Amino acid sequence: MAPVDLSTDLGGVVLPNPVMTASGCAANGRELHRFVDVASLGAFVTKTVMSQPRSGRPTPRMAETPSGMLNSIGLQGPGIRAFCEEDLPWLREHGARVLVSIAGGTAGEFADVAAHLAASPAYDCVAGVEVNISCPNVANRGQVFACNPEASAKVLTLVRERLPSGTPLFAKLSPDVTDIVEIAASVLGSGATGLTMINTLLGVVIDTERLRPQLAAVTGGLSGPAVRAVAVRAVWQVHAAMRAGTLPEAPIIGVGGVRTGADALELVAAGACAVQVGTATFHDPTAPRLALDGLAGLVAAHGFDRFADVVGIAHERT
Amino acid sequence: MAPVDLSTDLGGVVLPNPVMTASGCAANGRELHRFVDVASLGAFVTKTVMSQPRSGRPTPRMAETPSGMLNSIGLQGPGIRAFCEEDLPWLREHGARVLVSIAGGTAGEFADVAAHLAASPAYDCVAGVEVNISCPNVANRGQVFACNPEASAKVLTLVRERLPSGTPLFAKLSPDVTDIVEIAASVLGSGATGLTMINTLLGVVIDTERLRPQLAAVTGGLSGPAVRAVAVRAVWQVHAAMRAGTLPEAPIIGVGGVRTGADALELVAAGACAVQVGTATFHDPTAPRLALDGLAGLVAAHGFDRFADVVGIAHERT
Amino acid sequence: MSDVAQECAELVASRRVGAYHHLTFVAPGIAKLARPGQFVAVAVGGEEPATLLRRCFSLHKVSPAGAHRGTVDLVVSAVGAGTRWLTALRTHDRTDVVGPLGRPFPLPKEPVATVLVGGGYGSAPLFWLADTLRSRGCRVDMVLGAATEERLFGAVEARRSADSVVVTTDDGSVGHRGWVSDVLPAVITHSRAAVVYACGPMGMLRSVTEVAAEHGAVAQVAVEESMACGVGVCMTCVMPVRGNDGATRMVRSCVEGPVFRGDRVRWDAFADGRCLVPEDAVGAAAMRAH
Amino acid sequence: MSDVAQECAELVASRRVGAYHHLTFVAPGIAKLARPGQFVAVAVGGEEPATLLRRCFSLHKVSPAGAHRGTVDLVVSAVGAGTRWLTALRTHDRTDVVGPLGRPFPLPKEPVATVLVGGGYGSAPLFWLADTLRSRGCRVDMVLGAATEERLFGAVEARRSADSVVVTTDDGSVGHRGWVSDVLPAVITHSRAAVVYACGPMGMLRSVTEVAAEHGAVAQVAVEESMACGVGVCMTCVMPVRGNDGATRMVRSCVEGPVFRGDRVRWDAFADGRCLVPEDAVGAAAMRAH
Ligand SMILES: Cc1cc2nc3c(=O)[nH]c(=O)nc-3n(C[C@H](O)[C@H](O)[C@H](O)COP(=O)(O)OP(=O)(O)OC[C@H]3O[C@@H](n4cnc5c(N)ncnc54)[C@H](O)[C@@H]3O)c2cc1C
Ligand SMILES: Cc1cc2nc3c(=O)[nH]c(=O)nc-3n(C[C@H](O)[C@H](O)[C@H](O)COP(=O)(O)OP(=O)(O)OC[C@H]3O[C@@H](n4cnc5c(N)ncnc54)[C@H](O)[C@@H]3O)c2cc1C
Ligand SMILES: Cc1cc2nc3c(=O)[nH]c(=O)nc-3n(C[C@H](O)[C@H](O)[C@H](O)COP(=O)(O)O)c2cc1C
Ligand SMILES: Cc1cc2nc3c(=O)[nH]c(=O)nc-3n(C[C@H](O)[C@H](O)[C@H](O)COP(=O)(O)O)c2cc1C
Ligand code: FES
Ligand code: FES
Repeated sequence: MAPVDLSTDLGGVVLPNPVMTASGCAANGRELHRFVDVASLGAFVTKTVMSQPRSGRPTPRMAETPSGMLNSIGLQGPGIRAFCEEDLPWLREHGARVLVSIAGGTAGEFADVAAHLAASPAYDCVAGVEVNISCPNVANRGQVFACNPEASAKVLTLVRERLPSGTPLFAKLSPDVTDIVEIAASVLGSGATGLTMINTLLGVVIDTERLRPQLAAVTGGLSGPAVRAVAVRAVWQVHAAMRAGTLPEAPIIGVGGVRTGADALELVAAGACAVQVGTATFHDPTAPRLALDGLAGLVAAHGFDRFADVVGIAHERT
Repeated sequence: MAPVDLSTDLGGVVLPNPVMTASGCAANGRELHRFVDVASLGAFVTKTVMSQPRSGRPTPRMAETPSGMLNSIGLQGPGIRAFCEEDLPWLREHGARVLVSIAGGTAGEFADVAAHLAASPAYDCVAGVEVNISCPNVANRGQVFACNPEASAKVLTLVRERLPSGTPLFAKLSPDVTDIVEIAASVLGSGATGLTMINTLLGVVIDTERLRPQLAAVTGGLSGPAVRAVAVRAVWQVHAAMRAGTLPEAPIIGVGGVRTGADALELVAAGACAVQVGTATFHDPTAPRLALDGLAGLVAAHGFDRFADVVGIAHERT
Repeated sequence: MSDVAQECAELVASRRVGAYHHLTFVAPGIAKLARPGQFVAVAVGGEEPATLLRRCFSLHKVSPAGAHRGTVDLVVSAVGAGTRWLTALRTHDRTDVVGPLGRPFPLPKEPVATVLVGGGYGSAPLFWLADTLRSRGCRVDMVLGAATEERLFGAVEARRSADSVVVTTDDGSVGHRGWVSDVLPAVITHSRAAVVYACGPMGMLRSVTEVAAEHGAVAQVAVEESMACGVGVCMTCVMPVRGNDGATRMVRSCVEGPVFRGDRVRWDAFADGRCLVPEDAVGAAAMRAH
Repeated sequence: MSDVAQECAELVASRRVGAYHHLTFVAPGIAKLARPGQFVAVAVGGEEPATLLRRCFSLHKVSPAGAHRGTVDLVVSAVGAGTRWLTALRTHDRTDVVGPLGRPFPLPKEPVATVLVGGGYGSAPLFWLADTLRSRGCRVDMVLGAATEERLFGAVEARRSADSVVVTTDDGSVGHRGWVSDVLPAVITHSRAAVVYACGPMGMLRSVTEVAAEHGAVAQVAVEESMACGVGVCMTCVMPVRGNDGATRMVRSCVEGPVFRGDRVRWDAFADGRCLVPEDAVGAAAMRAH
């Protein structure tokens, strides 16, 4: 039996396999590389970077929840300059294809970060840019860019202008919206090559001993296997709209609750052409590798020889 | 030490304790009564009833998920006539205080069901009516009444007209909205006495052996401890808005992922004056009783002698 | 509240039998109340379970409390997370068990001849049923089928409990190669059975029902629908069954079953791992509205 | 990839010691690499865990593989779901362990006098440290404190490993009634210690740092921040620490710690179970913008 062709097309850029880290769940590579060769992944997704260095939020920043966790890191990071000087070159040297996650407090800041990134000498390792318009830990309130189609469109338009035209641009969406297809339509109409779904769900955990919120920041983002059914649903709805012709066809990167190969296959069968592994990496630092091996095994066991043939297949079998 | 005063005020009607079943998770009482005396609960919440008998959806109707489950029952039930003739009298005879959950495919059907209920000879056991505007299994698409402030308001207005003015009226909200406070404002301005939060989250699970959705109905509602942080967040946001004066003060019934007394206390500390136990009942049919005992024990252990003093307390300790 | 028990049951024996695990739990309250065909709902996953829903298993046999502690026996096929957890338990571990649940096999009032048909672990509840039937003077013939010898349960036990035993396997590794429905006509004809009891996969139950009807026998089948609660509160385990009034309703197999008269089940609604709501079922019209 | 190992480790011994459980796992890869002050991250909850995050524990001691299999020892206080699961494991059960993690206690280049201070199970890593220090010719005095005698760990072991041992308990159930910081000044003065090593609750580490500074000693403290991954990828375990350049950064205690120089830690930011970001910390300004 010939090995399965795992390659996947991210809207122009072809990756050798469809499994990635998830932004914020693998830092910027060095630490994970002790457990998983960053070059063996389809792509390495970096921690969302903003223009300036950020300290992140006070602690506690996390609470474990049943089959998941809540976090309020607050996009701690070195800022785009240091990122381009230290992190990106390191990833490049180690052979990673990099999906760089960027954010800003305003649409203009998003664009500045993109411009800085595009000017980086290490830019040739960038397989794409993921625009994080959905981080619940940036603003104090629950409302993020991705809750509003116009605000989302503006960010994408400005970022697109600052990047080389060949760079795939993914908008990372929040599930905390009434109609995710509406947001998808808006960003795909404003320069996004594709979509990453989903970011975390807004949540609160109460410390029942102190009778106060467990996170110092009060609210945080819920992730992990607990939310997988929501991620699969988001991918399902958007892919269904593409099949129905009400949304333009575009690559979807699925993320949310993936731990095993079977979990990854759920997102793929629902319509994702690539899958990110986030919280599961905290459970097992080799989780991205395990999910990749598991996914490859299942695709083969189902008798397919091209991964691409499985993408969205469940829509044909309802 | 005097025993804790567990009573809670549901907007006029006082219940002896704050723990209830959740709609659809305890049928209409007979089956649960083998394990938990229905009269021992603060209130018994009935399966959502509509005007006509309903067969519910095809099977499989459920999928287990990590620390939760997905269901697509589709509001199977006997219709309001049979409900008033058989179920409500049984609950009344067994001493239950009943929160009757109703729904309709149109705002008019909601009103008809309410009118029929109000005319029932057993109506004196009704502690309140819960208006299920948020069941993801009624419509084929994800959009339910509770996704739209105007549609929600219309339902509440019509139902209010058909019920005796003393009957507390709770609108059950969906977490699948961009701004739950907006929906809360709309229903509270249209005759709702209070809010029940949350109904299930829309989800999809893929059967990775058959590579198709596991539920015959494709989408279903996600519930269980997996979603508790979302429920606590919804209660938190709405109660915070009440404290801030941007929403009228009103009782909140918390529901979502409660299994233990500590889980219940999370919702209470976030602002709920009563708590429903749903999916956990499938794990253990005595779950509502265990949650009640656990909650009472914790309230006492924290040194309070009135349950009411713990409601929303976490907002004072951030 | 007296017809069901909930017990934190200690596992006192666990052994492999072919492809299955045979587990014995101490549960005197359940053992005392149970009758053949009933089942238990077992909590899996321990103290903080990610697997929240109960797993249901037919009672293989019960030993009511006497000199010894009352125990219940289950035969478990490890197929998913919950059954893997259960079969990995060690002696003295405990888990919560609720039962007995559901309706037992109805017993004939007269000492008629019966045939008991089991598929895979579906034979587990039949030996206890056979003993009960024979103690009432009924003739009992058994037909046991499975995919392979490994997945055949209780062929030896059957010889003790039944007047005759026929075995089939899909691969012919033991007994006749083929399905139970291939051999069933001859067995019914030979014994002149009035009732055929069956437990096993849906496809098998359907054929057993058809064969029984062709031979003028009543089929009593124990079904296995996916169940979330096992106690009648969730409505996940429904299937279309005709009532005495001829109307089809989506009934809960955990409380109105798991044993149904085969000719009452709307087999036409089952296909490809799903079960549709027949158009003529009570309440189906309202579903079409919204 | 050579400085850390991941092993599916078999539990070979589990015994109660006062309020704690002393666990021994077979993990030769970790045992070979580890040094005192490092820790391991242990998976809890089994195959389908509802408790997804790793639990971190100091290495109490390691026995590198020789004639015998290499083992690591942990001292675990069962406080929540994960530690309850871990302490309920039975011999021959296995779980996944990653380590050694974090930076070890820095060892003095000269054979100076040292004081080792442990609070509760915080003393667990100190005996191994003591042996290492003494093998380098350092004098080692120990101060062990706990709330109660039950929660005091290793007082007997301490007598073997240290030149002197002072014990305190909050309730006076054994040793001096009071805190380690009450007796620490006298111990430092007496031994003329140049380094004070400490492991225990944050409040204790802060006082140890202050006392050490007052006596001209350097404090090396092993902190315990809430950790989700233990390997540096999640950013949950941060705390404000001053760098060589004097600037305060929110650094990850799992990779830059768990051992820090006490005088580098911004104790002023800790209060009431939370840790704020100091206004002057690197990147704090950007947080105020949004
Ligand atoms: C009345 C009855 C009697 C049964 N008797 C036996 C028996 O004697 N021996 C035996 O090995 N098995 C029996 N089963 C099947 C057994 O319940 C399932 O194999 C088991 O629930 C699968 O659980 P899992 O965690 O291994 O699989 P998973 O796939 O992880 O289960 C996921 C969910 O689906 C449900 N589920 C999955 N398969 C089935 C199924 N076939 N039937 C019901 N629910 C299912 C589970 O309860 C759980 O809620 C019986 C089922 C029923 C309804
Ligand atoms: C470097 C380090 C060394 C440690 N050494 C020991 C030791 O030798 N012996 C011992 O008994 N304990 C030690 N701890 C504390 C131990 O990690 C926690 O007690 C344990 O994680 C609690 O898990 P739980 O499931 O019982 O509690 P839960 O409250 O259920 O834990 C929930 C989550 O919070 C995290 N968490 C909770 N408390 C702590 C804590 N105090 N520190 C870090 N994470 C926490 C858990 O890892 C988990 O992710 C150490 C912690 C760290 C960071
Ligand atoms: C600790 C933590 C930090 C995260 N940081 C980021 C981030 O910086 N940018 C981002 O786009 N998403 C971030 N996420 C969200 C994840 O990338 C992912 O979308 C989400 O966690 C769902 O996937 P999972 O269930 O596999 O974790 C973070 C998640 C966690 C748990
Ligand atoms: C099987 C099932 C059926 C349900 N049916 C209803 C229903 O009829 N009406 C309703 O308002 N909510 C229904 N719900 C939602 C629950 O009442 C509850 O809002 C939700 O499950 C979250 O709570 P939980 O996590 O405690 O289950 C149902 C939930 C489940 C799991
Ligand atoms: S399994 Fe819940 S009603 Fe039958
Ligand atoms: S615990 Fe994850 S970075 Fe330290």
